[in-house]
Amino acid sequence: MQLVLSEDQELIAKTAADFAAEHSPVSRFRELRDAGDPIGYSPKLWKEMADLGWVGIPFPEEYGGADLGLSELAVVLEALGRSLAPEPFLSTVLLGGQALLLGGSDAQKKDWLPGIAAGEKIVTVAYQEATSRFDLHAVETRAEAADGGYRLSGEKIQVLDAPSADAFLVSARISGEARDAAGIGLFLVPKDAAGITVVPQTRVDHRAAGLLRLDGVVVPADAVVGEPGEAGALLERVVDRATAGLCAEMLGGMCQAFDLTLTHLKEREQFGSLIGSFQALKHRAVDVFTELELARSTVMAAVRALDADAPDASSLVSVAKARCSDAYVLATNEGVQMFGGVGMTDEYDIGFYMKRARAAELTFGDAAFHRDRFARLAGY
Amino acid sequence: MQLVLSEDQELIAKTAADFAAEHSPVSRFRELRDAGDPIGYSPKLWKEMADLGWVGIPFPEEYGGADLGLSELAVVLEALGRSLAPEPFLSTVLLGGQALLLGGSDAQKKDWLPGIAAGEKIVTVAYQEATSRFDLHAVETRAEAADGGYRLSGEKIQVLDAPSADAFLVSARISGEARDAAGIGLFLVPKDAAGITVVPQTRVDHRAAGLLRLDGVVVPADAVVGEPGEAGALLERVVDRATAGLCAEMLGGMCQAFDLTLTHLKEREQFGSLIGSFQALKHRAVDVFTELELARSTVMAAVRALDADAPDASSLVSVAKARCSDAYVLATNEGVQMFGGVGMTDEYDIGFYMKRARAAELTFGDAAFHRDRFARLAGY
Amino acid sequence: MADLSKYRSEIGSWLEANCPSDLLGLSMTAIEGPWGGKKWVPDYDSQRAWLERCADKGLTAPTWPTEYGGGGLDKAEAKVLSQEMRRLRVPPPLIGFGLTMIGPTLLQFGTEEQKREHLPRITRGEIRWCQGYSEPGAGSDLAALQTRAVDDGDAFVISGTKVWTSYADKADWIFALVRTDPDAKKQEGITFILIDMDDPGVSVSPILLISGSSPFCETHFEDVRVPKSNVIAQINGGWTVAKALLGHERSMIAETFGTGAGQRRQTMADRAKGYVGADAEGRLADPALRERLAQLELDTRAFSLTVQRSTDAAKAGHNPGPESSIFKMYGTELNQRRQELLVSMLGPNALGWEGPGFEEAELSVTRDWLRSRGNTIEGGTSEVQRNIVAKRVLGLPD
Amino acid sequence: MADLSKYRSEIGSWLEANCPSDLLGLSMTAIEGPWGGKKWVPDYDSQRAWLERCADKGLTAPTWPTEYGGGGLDKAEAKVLSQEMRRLRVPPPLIGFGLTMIGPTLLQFGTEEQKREHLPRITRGEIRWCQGYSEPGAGSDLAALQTRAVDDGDAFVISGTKVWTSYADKADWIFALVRTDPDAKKQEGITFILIDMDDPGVSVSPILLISGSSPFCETHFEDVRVPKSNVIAQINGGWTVAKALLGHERSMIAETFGTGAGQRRQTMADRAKGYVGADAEGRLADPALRERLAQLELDTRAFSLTVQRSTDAAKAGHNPGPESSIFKMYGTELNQRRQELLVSMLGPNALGWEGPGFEEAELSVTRDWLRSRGNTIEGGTSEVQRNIVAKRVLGLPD
Repeated sequence: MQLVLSEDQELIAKTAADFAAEHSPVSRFRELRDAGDPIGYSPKLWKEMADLGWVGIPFPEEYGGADLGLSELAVVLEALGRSLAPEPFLSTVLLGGQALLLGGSDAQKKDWLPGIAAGEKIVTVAYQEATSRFDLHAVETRAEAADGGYRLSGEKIQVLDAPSADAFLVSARISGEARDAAGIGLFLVPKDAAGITVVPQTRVDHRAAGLLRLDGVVVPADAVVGEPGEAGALLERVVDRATAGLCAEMLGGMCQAFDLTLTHLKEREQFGSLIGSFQALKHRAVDVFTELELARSTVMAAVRALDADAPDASSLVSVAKARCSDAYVLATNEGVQMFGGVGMTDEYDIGFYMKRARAAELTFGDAAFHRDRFARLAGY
Repeated sequence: MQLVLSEDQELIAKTAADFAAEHSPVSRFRELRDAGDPIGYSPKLWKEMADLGWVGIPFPEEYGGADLGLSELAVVLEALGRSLAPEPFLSTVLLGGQALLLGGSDAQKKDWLPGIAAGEKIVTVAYQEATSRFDLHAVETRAEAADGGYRLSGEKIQVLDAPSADAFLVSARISGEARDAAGIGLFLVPKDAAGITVVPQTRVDHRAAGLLRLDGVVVPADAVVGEPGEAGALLERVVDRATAGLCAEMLGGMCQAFDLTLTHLKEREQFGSLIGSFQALKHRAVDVFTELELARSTVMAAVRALDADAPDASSLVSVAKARCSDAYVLATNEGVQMFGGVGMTDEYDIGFYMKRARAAELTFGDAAFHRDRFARLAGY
Repeated sequence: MADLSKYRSEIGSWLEANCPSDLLGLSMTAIEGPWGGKKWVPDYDSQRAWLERCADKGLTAPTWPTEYGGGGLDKAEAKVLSQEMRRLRVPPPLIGFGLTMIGPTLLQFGTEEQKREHLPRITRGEIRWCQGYSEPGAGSDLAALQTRAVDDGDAFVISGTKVWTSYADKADWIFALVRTDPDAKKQEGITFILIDMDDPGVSVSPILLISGSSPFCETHFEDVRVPKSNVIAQINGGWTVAKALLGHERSMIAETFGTGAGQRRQTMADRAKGYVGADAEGRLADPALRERLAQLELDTRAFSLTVQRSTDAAKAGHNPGPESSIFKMYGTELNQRRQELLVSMLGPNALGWEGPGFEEAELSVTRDWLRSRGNTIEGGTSEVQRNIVAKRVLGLPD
Repeated sequence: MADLSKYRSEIGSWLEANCPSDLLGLSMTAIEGPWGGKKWVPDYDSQRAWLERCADKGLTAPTWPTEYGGGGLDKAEAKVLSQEMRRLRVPPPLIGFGLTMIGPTLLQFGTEEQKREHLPRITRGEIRWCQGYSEPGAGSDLAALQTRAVDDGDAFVISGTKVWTSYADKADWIFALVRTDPDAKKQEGITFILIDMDDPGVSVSPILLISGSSPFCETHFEDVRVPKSNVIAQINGGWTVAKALLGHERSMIAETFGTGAGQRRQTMADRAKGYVGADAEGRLADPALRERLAQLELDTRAFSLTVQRSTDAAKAGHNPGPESSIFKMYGTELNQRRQELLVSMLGPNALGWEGPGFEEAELSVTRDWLRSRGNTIEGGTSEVQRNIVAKRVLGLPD
């Protein structure tokens, strides 16, 4: 595993940075938020990103993808994370797309992956419930056998990009108790299935999400992704990949928040001096910088380990998510504090990053959850 | 509960501070350490302290005591903790003396308390074993019924002031499993009992301690302190009191370590400026100061709650010990760092405080242990 | 002593007889309370009657002299009054910056005429006050203020902008610092002045915070003519007045966080169990969260014991100890940690901005967390606080 | 490529044929290793033979030119050599400041004569070197040094005291910074000079540390005559030499802590279980300790990945990235946390200073913890490191 960008990766990174600067400054995110549109991103820009090949990065060529890895996707996500671009990579490329790629039947892949890679279909995973916290196996939504297929009932919360999704991959319990790893199925449910209700939710970071209510939704047997009852393990694999991708996006966000703060420290005067000359602030800035450098290494290691199917990949994903969660929160807390009063106003961008940091921290497990998982994987 | 010193307490504090300055500067502790005497304190000075009435503070007048409380003892311990006076308050006044006072028969009290209060007898509690860590109920030393009395076998570690003790109060298991609260007895064993071996131990803080080996030591039935088998609860009460006393001593030590550091910050020049003018060091000094002020409040509250037999006394003891453990370590870590290279040399006193901080932290439970105990007492 | 117990029984009877029954037991925190002023819309009609009755008796400002609308009580009597109010669960008739900030300042620095003009209107809740100190670009460096006051005979003509003026959109008058001598050294040349916000040239725009609320405003002055008789103390002597007032503000903030802590404590553990469950022993199931909660509650306990120590020392007649210098800093940082822990406890349920899918109490956690980030900035940043403690308490060199 | 694999097989055979069998597999860390010098007493007799054989072949300093006793290898060959040594578990024949610090400095700054005099004796382990930089009272402010060197024709007469000279009591020569121009500005007027410690007027007294060991000394110079031919680079130009050398020292220290981390990892969890036990699931029974250990191991992992990232970038031909600036600071702070965690794991068993009642491994934990407190002071304090990163990497103003 080489922790250095290849020339190709450098090129992708540069293209993505240029694209973000031109088409997706933070002001665009602010406008989308102010507009209050539940879709929350620009389908047009999403299509452009797909045309640039980014949406298809981790999919095989036969489905219109570039057959590259998370290592390549990560540099795109980092660049977009810098300006809080809200396009649906997490929901569609990482969650929905990876679930279909890793667990889907040939027919399912043929039906959906080309549309995803082309930027034309949104497929998200509905895995979270009101009391599941970070436990992927805490599934109370029921899947009862019915007419050779299944009948699904329950409620999923904060389903990412639910308002724009063409289909949902819904985890539901076929058998077993509420927190058992076994007995969970993953079901492909098109958005127009009878008995589905999508209620848009407004989150603190203003990224699109929604409640998904399933009121006796009937799906055929071939709607199951992977083996029935064995989606527990599939979900873990998928969420590991999505977590690594989220970490790359977080890395971009925390670096941008730090850059904003550094600029402020070099421009803002107080008591006749630039505040960046105050030693206490300097040392704290160095501590933030240190955390960002460490975070970068862990993100690079996690995506490379996943690409290589390395045995310690899950452990490295936890290393990355624990660090990125803490580092992003630290960078934005320090950012707002060093900006002072104006950092508390909606007018300044630093607050967006603070909100995004917390939303990302609480997605796929916070730092404490991943420290515990890391220890468990290490046998203690 | 009034968190302010009474006039009498102010007077005791002043007397103790003056006495310590005159008779017990840190150089005395250094000399005792260099001499390598296993007794490790000055019996002559101990007698003087007794004559001043300090040793008898928490004992009733009928046993030669002053019938005052831990609140009064605390101000003496704080003053002596400032200069690391190694006299046996912890072992004899707090552990041994309190165990006899709270659990002893009239005969036991009459036999031992006057000698203790007069500074003539040393009685310590042997409660710790190789694998007991901080659990007072982790007792493997056995007490088997024999000849109407008991036969004791086992080994106790780091028995405070064991080399100078006239008697030991030994916890031993009469019945039950290794970590049961029930089934523990506390036995009064004179130092010359057959089958006893005392091996002096040298600890990092150079406070006197020793291994106590019991090889079939036979004691009569009236050697039991309190009810046989019910010493688990007695030990907890005694150790609560000893912990509060230790916290007072720690408070003195951390304040002195901070004063040494502050003086150094005001005198030492680097890069053409006093190092105390560097803002990063200033802010860290303020953080240490803050911890010391909070620690002082918790110590005052803990001793007053114990004196008043308040229902939340144990909880306040845990608040105080958790804080004092962390604060003393912080103050001395920062002290050595701010002293720089010379702080690492044996020649400077700050290192003594660093060692003492760690020894005190690991006596009667560290901060994590007391946080857990605090939570447990609060029902979560 | 005999007099005190007489006063206790008298005032107790009066409170019982006069407080409208629908107000009994209502908890009104400093934020939600009856601030008075021309624009005041009480939550309950009876609040207005209660205010009038108390004002008539001098109970809105119990220790102020009676000639200015106060109650003329001594400290001991005032303490009895507050004990009785607590005992009978009677809410305060009036709160606000008039009573806590500009009123005491006028008593200390005002002319007889100024006292007679403003104090009675404060005690009757007729005028609501706000504070005009900070400016855009000045931040922690208060003395760098730029709002100009140009001498024009019997008046000053004031131009400039104040930020972080709390509730300026609801206030009637503002007390402000303005620069009367642009050539003097920074802290000199500043004047403390009272401005009627109805005067031509005053305008107010609320500031939207990241938490979604707007407790603060920008207040603009465009050639506002203010008579010189509105200057408090000397022209160019405003810094002395401001410092006296600032010290007062910081201790108020510290008190708010210090005393607020105790009430929520039980709730935290129970709420945590609601979100992460309990183990077989009934303990909070997530041990990492449990330790974090224990650390927070332990620190909260240590902090309130320290506040108590300070109060007890004052009661015993000692001068304020060094411990009081850390209250603002530690209290606000503690509150931030409490809010962050609540967010961690709720997990994904703390991510709501609006319904549906989030309970009201959850949405409050999110907003309170965001709002709490300002605690270490407003009223003197934590950095400034540490500078002050390093210098004044620890005596460290500049 | 063909040449490399040829070199690999040749050197492999040579190592196998020549390394004394009783040395195979011996782990010799930088501290316990074969430092050479006149006072050297090897742990094994065969170490001396092994040193001689290697020195004859230029393997003690593989990349130095052959004319100075080096091996004349290029980087690729040197890497093959080190791989083969690791593979065959062959210990290093020689380590020390001669090879890592003064040798490279002489190669960069020395005259031809100086190189010929000193380098061969270094490669043969005949002379052990120590470093004389810090002085009592100078601390982090290295340039404030006071040791005087008075011009006396063809020599300087040196008087003063150096502190923190590592193992000066075991060294034969010292490279030192002395003040040759007392009137020049601080960093000017300093000269880098080599001194034979057998010269009259040199004396050494070890410093007892709080950990009980004495790795450092005070080295006193009393009118020591040192020929001017021992000056490296220019008179009054010593600061440039020193800075080049310091950078090198810091990266060495960082490497030591960075690479040491991995080896102990497994041991930490196992040791912890030994002291606090495991629960029914086999997990460390104390959840607070478990989380602390996880945080430490996670940070250790992140740190070694960062060291790897830096190395990989260098291998790929990139300039050193900003991440390398944090290695010394983070590595030493990480080591301190590791030592403190070990103390917490052991609990009361970590309180030993000497036996009886404490195991050897326990006593080491105590001493290592105390020793580790110096890590953030020596070789540039963490405070100085942060100042440097703030200025050079983040570009923050003075």
